[in-house]
Amino acid sequence: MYTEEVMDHFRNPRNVGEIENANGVGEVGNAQCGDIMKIYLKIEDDIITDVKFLTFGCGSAIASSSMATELIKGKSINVAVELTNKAVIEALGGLPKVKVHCSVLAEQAVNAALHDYAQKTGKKITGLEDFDPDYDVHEHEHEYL
Amino acid sequence: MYTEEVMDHFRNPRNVGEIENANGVGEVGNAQCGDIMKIYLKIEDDIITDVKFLTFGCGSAIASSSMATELIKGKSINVAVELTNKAVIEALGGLPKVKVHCSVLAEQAVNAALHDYAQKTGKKITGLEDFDPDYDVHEHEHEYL
Amino acid sequence: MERKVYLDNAATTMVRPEVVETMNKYYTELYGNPSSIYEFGQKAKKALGSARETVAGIINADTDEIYFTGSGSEADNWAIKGVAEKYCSKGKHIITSKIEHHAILHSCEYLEKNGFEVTYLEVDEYGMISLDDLKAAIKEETILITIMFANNEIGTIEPVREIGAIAKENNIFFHTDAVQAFGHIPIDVEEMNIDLLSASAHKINGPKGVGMLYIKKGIRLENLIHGGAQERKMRAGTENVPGIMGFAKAVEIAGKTMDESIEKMTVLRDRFMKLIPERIDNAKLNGHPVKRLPGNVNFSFEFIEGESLLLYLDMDGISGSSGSACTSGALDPSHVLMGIGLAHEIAHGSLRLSLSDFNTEEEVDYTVEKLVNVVDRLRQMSPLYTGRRK
Amino acid sequence: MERKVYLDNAATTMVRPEVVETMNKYYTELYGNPSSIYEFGQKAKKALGSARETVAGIINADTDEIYFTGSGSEADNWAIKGVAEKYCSKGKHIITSKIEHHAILHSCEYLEKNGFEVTYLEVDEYGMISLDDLKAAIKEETILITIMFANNEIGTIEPVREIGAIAKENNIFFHTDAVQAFGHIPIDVEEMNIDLLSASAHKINGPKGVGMLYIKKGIRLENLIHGGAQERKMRAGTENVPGIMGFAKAVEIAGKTMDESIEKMTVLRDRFMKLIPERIDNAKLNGHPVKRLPGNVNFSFEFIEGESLLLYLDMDGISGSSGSACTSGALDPSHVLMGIGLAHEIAHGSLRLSLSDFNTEEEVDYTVEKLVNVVDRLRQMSPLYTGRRK
Ligand SMILES: Cc1ncc(COP(=O)(O)O)c(C=O)c1O
Ligand SMILES: Cc1ncc(COP(=O)(O)O)c(C=O)c1O
Repeated sequence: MYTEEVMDHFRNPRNVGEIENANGVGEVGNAQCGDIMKIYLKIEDDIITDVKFLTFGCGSAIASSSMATELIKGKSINVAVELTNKAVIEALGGLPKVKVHCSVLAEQAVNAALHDYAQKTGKKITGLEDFDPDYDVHEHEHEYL
Repeated sequence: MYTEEVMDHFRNPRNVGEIENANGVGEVGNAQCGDIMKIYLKIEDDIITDVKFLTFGCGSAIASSSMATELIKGKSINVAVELTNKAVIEALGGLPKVKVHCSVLAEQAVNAALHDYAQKTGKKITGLEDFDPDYDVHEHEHEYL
Repeated sequence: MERKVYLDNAATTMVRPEVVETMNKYYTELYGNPSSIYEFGQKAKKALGSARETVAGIINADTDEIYFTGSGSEADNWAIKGVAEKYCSKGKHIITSKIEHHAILHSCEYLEKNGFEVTYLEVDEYGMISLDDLKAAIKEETILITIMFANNEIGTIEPVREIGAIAKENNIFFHTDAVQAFGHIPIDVEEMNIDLLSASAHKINGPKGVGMLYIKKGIRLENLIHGGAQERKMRAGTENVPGIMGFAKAVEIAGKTMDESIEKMTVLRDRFMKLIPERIDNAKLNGHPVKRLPGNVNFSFEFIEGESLLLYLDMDGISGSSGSACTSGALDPSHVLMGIGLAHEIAHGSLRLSLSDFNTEEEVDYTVEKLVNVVDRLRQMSPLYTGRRK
Repeated sequence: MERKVYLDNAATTMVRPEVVETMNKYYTELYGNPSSIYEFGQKAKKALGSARETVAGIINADTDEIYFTGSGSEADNWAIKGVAEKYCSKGKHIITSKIEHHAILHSCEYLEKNGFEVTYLEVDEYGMISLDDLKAAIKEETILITIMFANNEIGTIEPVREIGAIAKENNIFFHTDAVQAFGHIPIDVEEMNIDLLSASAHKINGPKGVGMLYIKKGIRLENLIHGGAQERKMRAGTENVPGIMGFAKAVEIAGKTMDESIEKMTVLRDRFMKLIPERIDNAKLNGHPVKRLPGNVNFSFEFIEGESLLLYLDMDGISGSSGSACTSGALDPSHVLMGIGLAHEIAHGSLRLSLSDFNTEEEVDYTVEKLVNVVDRLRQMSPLYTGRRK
């Protein structure tokens, strides 16, 4: 069902946990639908120096969280904001169709954390203009297939 | 499907053939329905001294003919006329439901031959009053089940 | 992964070696067509007759009340649609429950599209239907009550005998999907007033692709599969003689070992049901504590999701199952867990472990040990977890 | 009875040892449920995928156009009823032939009871439909043409490619019951414009109880069996993985050996077709002399009846089949023999010998030898016989 990369990130998820003094935190999804992702960012000089996640969800939700955090760790916020669900899927070597929404959730979680950081610091991050913190991927699932 | 007795009479049918100077011959059934029985009787002093048959039909038709001829051979015509399809079935150790009509045909064939004898000789055989040479068992199959 | 602990016997089972041996004989030696008149075919026909007798015996039915099918689902579809088509002039109302297998529910929905009315009875927190609800649902037009014997997810055993009595009293046919109960616990169609009963071979260590429908004498169903004269003209298709013989062998063994097997599995099940809540906080048993299949264990673990749970257990060689939506590609968790009133997030974290009598106490202990770790690991990862983080 | 010459391969076949071996692996080792997410289930799922590929390959279909069923009959029923239900708003007329298998004919009759109109095309003395008749039968309301690929009794191969072209031209679905042709002779659904095709594993040395329906992409059928999400939600029921793997193995071997097998069987068939009329008077070949299945031999012997013929042959260890009413408990001989215009009494005396590539020339000669004796013996017993009595 899952690729080796997915299983690797599921088996040994990178960056699990909380960051106590995170300056950007985003949470998306809901328990009703079976997946919630929460991402913690530590940003210094526009660079993501640390990132952690907590995820309630299926194997691909955990793997997507893990992969997304790896993809943005050490990157500048302008690069991180460009992270797409497609990039997550690619890095994971693919996801089953019915699991594509997990990668979207990961993209959303990163954006939510960046949005939180932007709000807290008053910074503007290009690419977040359309960000809707209440957007529910589960209602739009087919769009990403 | 068939009992040992049926198979025995099918494998080694008794009394197969024609009797050249038969004084009673009866034929019942029709090729369309898949079975015809023809019985030849040699009757002397009201005793069936010889009997032979020819049958076109399935295994149980052949076995029924064979058994019927065995059952009347050496008997008086008054005994022979009493032969029922049930007696044939019993002697054969049973017949499958869908094959019961074969035993009826055998009974009919014996009666037809006796009827022929009676007509030729002007004798009256008690029990043959209702005999209908054109009766078609296939149309009445269910009655004998 | 060295170890293998198979705890998904409610999904499907290993075929017993004796059953395989039986089938192999019919694959390569006695492969004749039972409808053929040569001896070779007649041998197969005779074998079929004895298989029918064995299968009938275990539910106290008559031999000619057993019709072999290609699956439990086919039997369910046939029973429901077959009754509906033949008796629709009597009425077009069917009563079932909310927690039936999809083979029942989707057949009912199909009939709804075709002008039938279906009442889906609610169940209580244990998954039990209410007999009063059932009585209240009966109308003049009700032609069929179909309630499962035992639930496949939570193991709850429905009050079948009482349902049968109510159906009889009201002159309504009673079908029960006994796919999970058949061969596992005692069933008596006579005593329980069951008119139609579905079963499936692969749930009792028999082959996949073989099922049966018991149809009480006197009930006429429209065929689901029309064609040849097999199964007394009721179910067409060259008889799957090897599969049916394998089914019968599995039934024979199930019958002989039932008491012993119930005892053994109940001990293992109860060990799970004792150890899990002892070792894991916020673990909720699903299904009835007592009126449940001897082989069924079902727990919900708060704060975590079922698929991850299954995958981590799989890494320890343990095969289980979950009612989580994520395992099925659906949006909602299983209708059964919803039906007993679980909140979505709780339902997502459910785990079914289903036993066979090949399982051992040692496997139970191993599984509990691993489960404790896995649940903890996932909770540590979960944003919902309210316990102590390490 | 020492010797065994099996010549009823059109009824069912011996399962190849390689096929049994394949199945056994899935019975006792890889018995996991393909719908389960643990590795053990995923292995079964992957296996299913490869089976689908193999089966698709032999008819030049796409992998996801193959749906496994529990028999050829189920596939036939599903195709016909499934199209009828989904497309009835387009029209309620179906065209078929008089010599289809009962799985087709009785499904059509069922639809007739439910408001459909069915045209049953006549066939010529060889069992061939007329393309002109077909064209003339097409109406505005025609939604489906279902004509068999090859006939099971007399082996005649219908002009499938031409039927496909006509169906396509008229925008009508074309289903073909290929149970007798599949795996035996080349089929290309693409080239032949076949929209739906039924097949059955046990006719090609695979297991009984497994069939398949090819459904061209884009065609939607109503389910015949509702329930779980198996077979892309189109056919419910836990997948019969061992059976399907066995089917695929049989297809694989059939594909590899097809040319060779056709050549070999054609030689044996033609030997029968040459020797029988040479040695036996009043023997009439049924079916087409050339456009026939390589494994099908069918003769009528005047003055005798089929069941007796079969039973005597059986005593010599030879298994054949007959279209006689007496073998089926019916009153009329087979509708196929009637359909090609045989008189009742001739039809009663028919014999089908159907080959597999396990048969040998020596078996053919042995069979002819015995047949000569048996026919003579029965004729000597027959009141209809016009030849010389001994
Ligand atoms: C032409 C044809 N169609 C359909 C079937 C039915 O196949 P099955 O027996 O697998 O249901 C058969 C064989 O019995 C057949 O020969
Ligand atoms: C309660 C119940 N009914 C029906 C079925 C369907 O049985 P099968 O998979 O044999 O079609 C199952 C199992 O899948 C089941 O558990």
